[in-house]
Amino acid sequence: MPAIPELIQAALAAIDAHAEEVTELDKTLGDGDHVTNLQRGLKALLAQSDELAALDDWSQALQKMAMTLMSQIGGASGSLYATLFMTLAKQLKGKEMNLANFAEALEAGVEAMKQRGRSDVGEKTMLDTLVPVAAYLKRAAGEGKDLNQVLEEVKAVATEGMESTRDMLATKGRASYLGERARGIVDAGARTGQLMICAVADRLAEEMTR
Amino acid sequence: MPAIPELIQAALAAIDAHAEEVTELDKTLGDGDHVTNLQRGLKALLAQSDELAALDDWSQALQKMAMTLMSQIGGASGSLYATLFMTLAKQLKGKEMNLANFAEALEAGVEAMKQRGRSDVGEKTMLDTLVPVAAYLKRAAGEGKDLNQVLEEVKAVATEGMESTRDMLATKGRASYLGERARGIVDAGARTGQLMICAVADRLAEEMTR
Amino acid sequence: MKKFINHVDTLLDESLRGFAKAHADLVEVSFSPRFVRRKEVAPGKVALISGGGAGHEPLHTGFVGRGMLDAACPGQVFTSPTPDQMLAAAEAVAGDQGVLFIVKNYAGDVMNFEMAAEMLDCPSRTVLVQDDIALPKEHEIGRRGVAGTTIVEKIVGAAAEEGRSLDDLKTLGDRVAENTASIGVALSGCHVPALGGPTFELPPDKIEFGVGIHGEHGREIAEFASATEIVKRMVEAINEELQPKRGDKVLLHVNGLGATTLMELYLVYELAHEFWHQEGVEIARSLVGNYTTALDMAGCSVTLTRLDDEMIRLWDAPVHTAALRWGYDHTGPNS
Amino acid sequence: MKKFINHVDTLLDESLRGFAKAHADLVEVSFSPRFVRRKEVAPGKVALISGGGAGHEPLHTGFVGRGMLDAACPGQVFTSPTPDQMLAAAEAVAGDQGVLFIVKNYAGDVMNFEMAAEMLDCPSRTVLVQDDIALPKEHEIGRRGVAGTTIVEKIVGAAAEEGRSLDDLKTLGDRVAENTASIGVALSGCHVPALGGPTFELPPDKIEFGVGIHGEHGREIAEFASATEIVKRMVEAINEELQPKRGDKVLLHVNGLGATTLMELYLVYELAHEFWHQEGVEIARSLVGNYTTALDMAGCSVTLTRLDDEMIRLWDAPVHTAALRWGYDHTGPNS
Ligand SMILES: Nc1ncnc2c1ncn2[C@@H]1O[C@H](COP(=O)(O)OP(=O)(O)O)[C@@H](O)[C@H]1O
Ligand SMILES: Nc1ncnc2c1ncn2[C@@H]1O[C@H](COP(=O)(O)OP(=O)(O)O)[C@@H](O)[C@H]1O
Ligand SMILES: [Mg+2]
Ligand SMILES: [Mg+2]
Ligand SMILES: [Mg+2]
Ligand SMILES: [Mg+2]
Repeated sequence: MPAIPELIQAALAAIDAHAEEVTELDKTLGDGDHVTNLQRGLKALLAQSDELAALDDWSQALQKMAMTLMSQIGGASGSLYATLFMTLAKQLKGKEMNLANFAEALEAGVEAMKQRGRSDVGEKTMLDTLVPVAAYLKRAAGEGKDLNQVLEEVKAVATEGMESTRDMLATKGRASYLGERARGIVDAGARTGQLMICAVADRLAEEMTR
Repeated sequence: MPAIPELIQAALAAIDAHAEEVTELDKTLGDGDHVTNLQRGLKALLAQSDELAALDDWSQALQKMAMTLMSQIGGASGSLYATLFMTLAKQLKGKEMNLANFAEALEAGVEAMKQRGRSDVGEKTMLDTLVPVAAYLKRAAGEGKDLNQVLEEVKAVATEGMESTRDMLATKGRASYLGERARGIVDAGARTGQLMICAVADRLAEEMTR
Repeated sequence: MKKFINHVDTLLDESLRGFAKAHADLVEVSFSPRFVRRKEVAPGKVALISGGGAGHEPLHTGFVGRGMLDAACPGQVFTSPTPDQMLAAAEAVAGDQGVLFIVKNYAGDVMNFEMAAEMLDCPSRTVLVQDDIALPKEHEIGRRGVAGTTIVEKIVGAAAEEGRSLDDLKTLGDRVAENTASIGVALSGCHVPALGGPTFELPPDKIEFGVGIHGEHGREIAEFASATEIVKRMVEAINEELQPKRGDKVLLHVNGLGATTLMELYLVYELAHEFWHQEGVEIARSLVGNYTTALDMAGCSVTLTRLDDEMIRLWDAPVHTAALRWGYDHTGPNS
Repeated sequence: MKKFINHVDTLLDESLRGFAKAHADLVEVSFSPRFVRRKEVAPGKVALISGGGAGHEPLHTGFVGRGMLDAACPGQVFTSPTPDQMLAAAEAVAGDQGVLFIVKNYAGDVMNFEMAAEMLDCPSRTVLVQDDIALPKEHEIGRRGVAGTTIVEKIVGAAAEEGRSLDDLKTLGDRVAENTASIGVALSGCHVPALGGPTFELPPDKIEFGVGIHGEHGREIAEFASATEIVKRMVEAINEELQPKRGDKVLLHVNGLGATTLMELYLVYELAHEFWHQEGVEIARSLVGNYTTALDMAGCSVTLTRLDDEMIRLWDAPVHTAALRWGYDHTGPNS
């Protein structure tokens, strides 16, 4: 398995590569800071690469990452991702990192995000990417799917979730201020969620073929 | 002789017709308000047409005009024109209005302006129009020139004076802040002085041919 | 986009450093995590802590000081602050009486303050400001908090200074917030440092009616019109919302969004004043100026607060902060 | 050009009407001719009267009140006021002690105030403010008066409040003025209502260095650069002019020209502060904000005043005006 810093690097590279596109989305539907927020968070994680790489306990690493994200991102996405990572850390405590455990933890994580955001799928947010992904992983783990296949399929699930936000009205976050004006545009948080999931999946798949 | 309001009307029409051009000059060399300042003053005079027309004493009329200009124009040009008209009024008090008396009054008037502005010809101001005009009228009156000829020639003198400011460095007024950057552009006050003189001369000449 | 700036990443800290020095008599600034605290906190009082994305200055940092906030937590430009900032601020200024958070209603602010409140080991309550009537009252996530925040912070700040209890202050804050309504209009977008440009551009003949304070689009794009017509729309919207009655006392706050001149703000004030005066409503107090800005946006907002006698007394109570001052004796400018 | 405005010709009066209502506790406004006077004039003091074109708000109208100006005469936007305004203002607020005029050095202002002084039937003196070092000291008509005016008006205002004589105040005013130097930088032109647009336009990579406050061009067009580089040029120019020595006490005033955010102004303050701190000069007092604006120009100026103990004492003395406040007790916001 690749070290955590490599996964972060992959996520950041994906955000960087689509920075303009996503900023345009958040400028149209929100306040335009989403990319900078995530970049600041991911860069802060990278700055802790050594410490993170040194921890071989996933739970500890995730908890550390949660704290960093919490204090570095800010905005709606900061509290949501911090909540996600905190929950992942808690759920994986003392557990082995495998698909089943991760899927279970992720399910709990997105539930915590829903609580934090008082929101659910269908409201044109990052949850529209994350919730189906969590559900898919749970299913895949249950079916004992091949990890390579999972890494391929999860990208399609994330992309479909992200795409689903395009025609939604927004009811949470800044986009909700726009009413009908929000239709036709993908949610920035849904897009970055998808971008990071795809990047991490690719990186993991790449590692597995080595 | 045409009534005072008609002369004011003629002067205002000339300013209005060249408003954009002059504003551009004062925007480049100053702060862009010269046309508005003069328009405000001339309109205030027009608003007093009835009272001014009722006064057949030139001195009283000029004094009334001076007060109006003083309180309505503001800026450098306001105090200078108010000073000019106040002096004209004082000089013409009890005197008949004719070329000789007017020329003498005007000479005193531009002297008062020099004092007020601590300035003289050659400094790229309205004085470069007014001083040569005053000198020419004095000469013309001394030579007993035909009034029609004077009204024609005075325009050329005013225009030449105005034109002379083009290549000057400015040492007074806002244009002086610009140093070499002021060269190549005519002074706004010199231009409006010339415009008003020409308009009034034309109006007077027109009247004489009736 | 030209700004006095070295780098987007250092802008906030460099600016805070200047703020700390310019107001060293009033505040102390912590940088990691970031918060501005008043220099001397009166003992035994509830700590009043607010915060939000930077870019709205003087809100909130300019309101830290005697009679108003105990601390403010600035986030990056237009980005909510993070929970660790609120925790550190609370640690610095809060005592047994607990903390009252004053939060503008934005998802990010609400969630980050909520996380802080959950982690805090002293009692806390939160007053949510949602005065922006651009959104309907039933809006799913509630309305946004805008310029009315200043009014809430001033009045609650004065009450906290009197030693009132946390629950008392929460009740008072809610009362002020509920009686406050605002509406904003943008004549131009604002230039966000991190974006290197404006969040939206407006054609010469259009305005954003019901604009927010983060460079978000407004409720609708409307025709540019005379000040009288624009202000009429604004005050009528507020009037319909608050429905002040003949004889009611109100506070009228005209707030500049950044690039609008005081001349214009006072003109807007005059028009709004005239409207309510005609309605028989008494403009008992007023505030005109740039208090809740959206960087360099051209535009303004009008805020009305229905006042009761207690609120008037607290509004009049002494305040001495960087941006709002009256009533304190012997308080040199920065001595 | 979009502004909150009904008509250029009514802008000033509508705005003044709003100002009068918003600050009815402090000032009274006369409209024909136009002047703003403080509500209660302390008896037996020299009357301090200033004025100038509008468009620089809060200067001068925002500085009318206890401890500062007795009256201010606003002209049309960027146009000097007329002598009848100064005469009427003097009649309203001046007593036996006479009038001290504080005048920014512009041909129009100088001449109009001079005419007023000539017509006045009480003693008067004039302090000419010419702090703008963009022009060489030997400039034919002297340098322009810019943001340093606030410092002069505050310090002389406090002295007038103490009942000092006309000659005393003139001497003091000259001393403050001579020890004050300013330099301004524009990042954009300003939009003059009567012109319907900007007086100059700047390419994205250029700034006006040494700009005035009327939308005039600056001393030179310079390259846009980092805040550190721009501020360095500004403070070095001032430093060379005033040559404060190690241990000298100074007042540092960073003034916004209109559309520049407080965030940036505090950042500029930080950089300027750091410069003089390195030089061993003591920044004893400071003022950061929009005090002498050029309508909605983006830009700022830096002003330094070399202080002596008397000047510090007078700077710290109570002041209560619309725009500058400290040190007075029991002065509600607009009660
Ligand atoms: N209540 C919420 N629940 C879930 N996701 C949300 C919520 N509010 C906002 N988001 C997500 O956060 C994204 C915006 O994040 P960001 O721009 O970083 O923060 P902010 O909205 O505070 O500026 C949105 O695109 C959306 O996906
Ligand atoms: N000291 C002076 N002496 C003579 N004329 C002057 C002086 N200063 C300015 N002027 C004239 O006044 C004109 C500007 O007038 P105006 O724009 O109305 O006033 P302001 O310069 O105050 O904005 C200049 O173009 C110049 O002709
Ligand atoms: Mg955002
Ligand atoms: Mg001019
Ligand atoms: Mg944000
Ligand atoms: Mg002018």
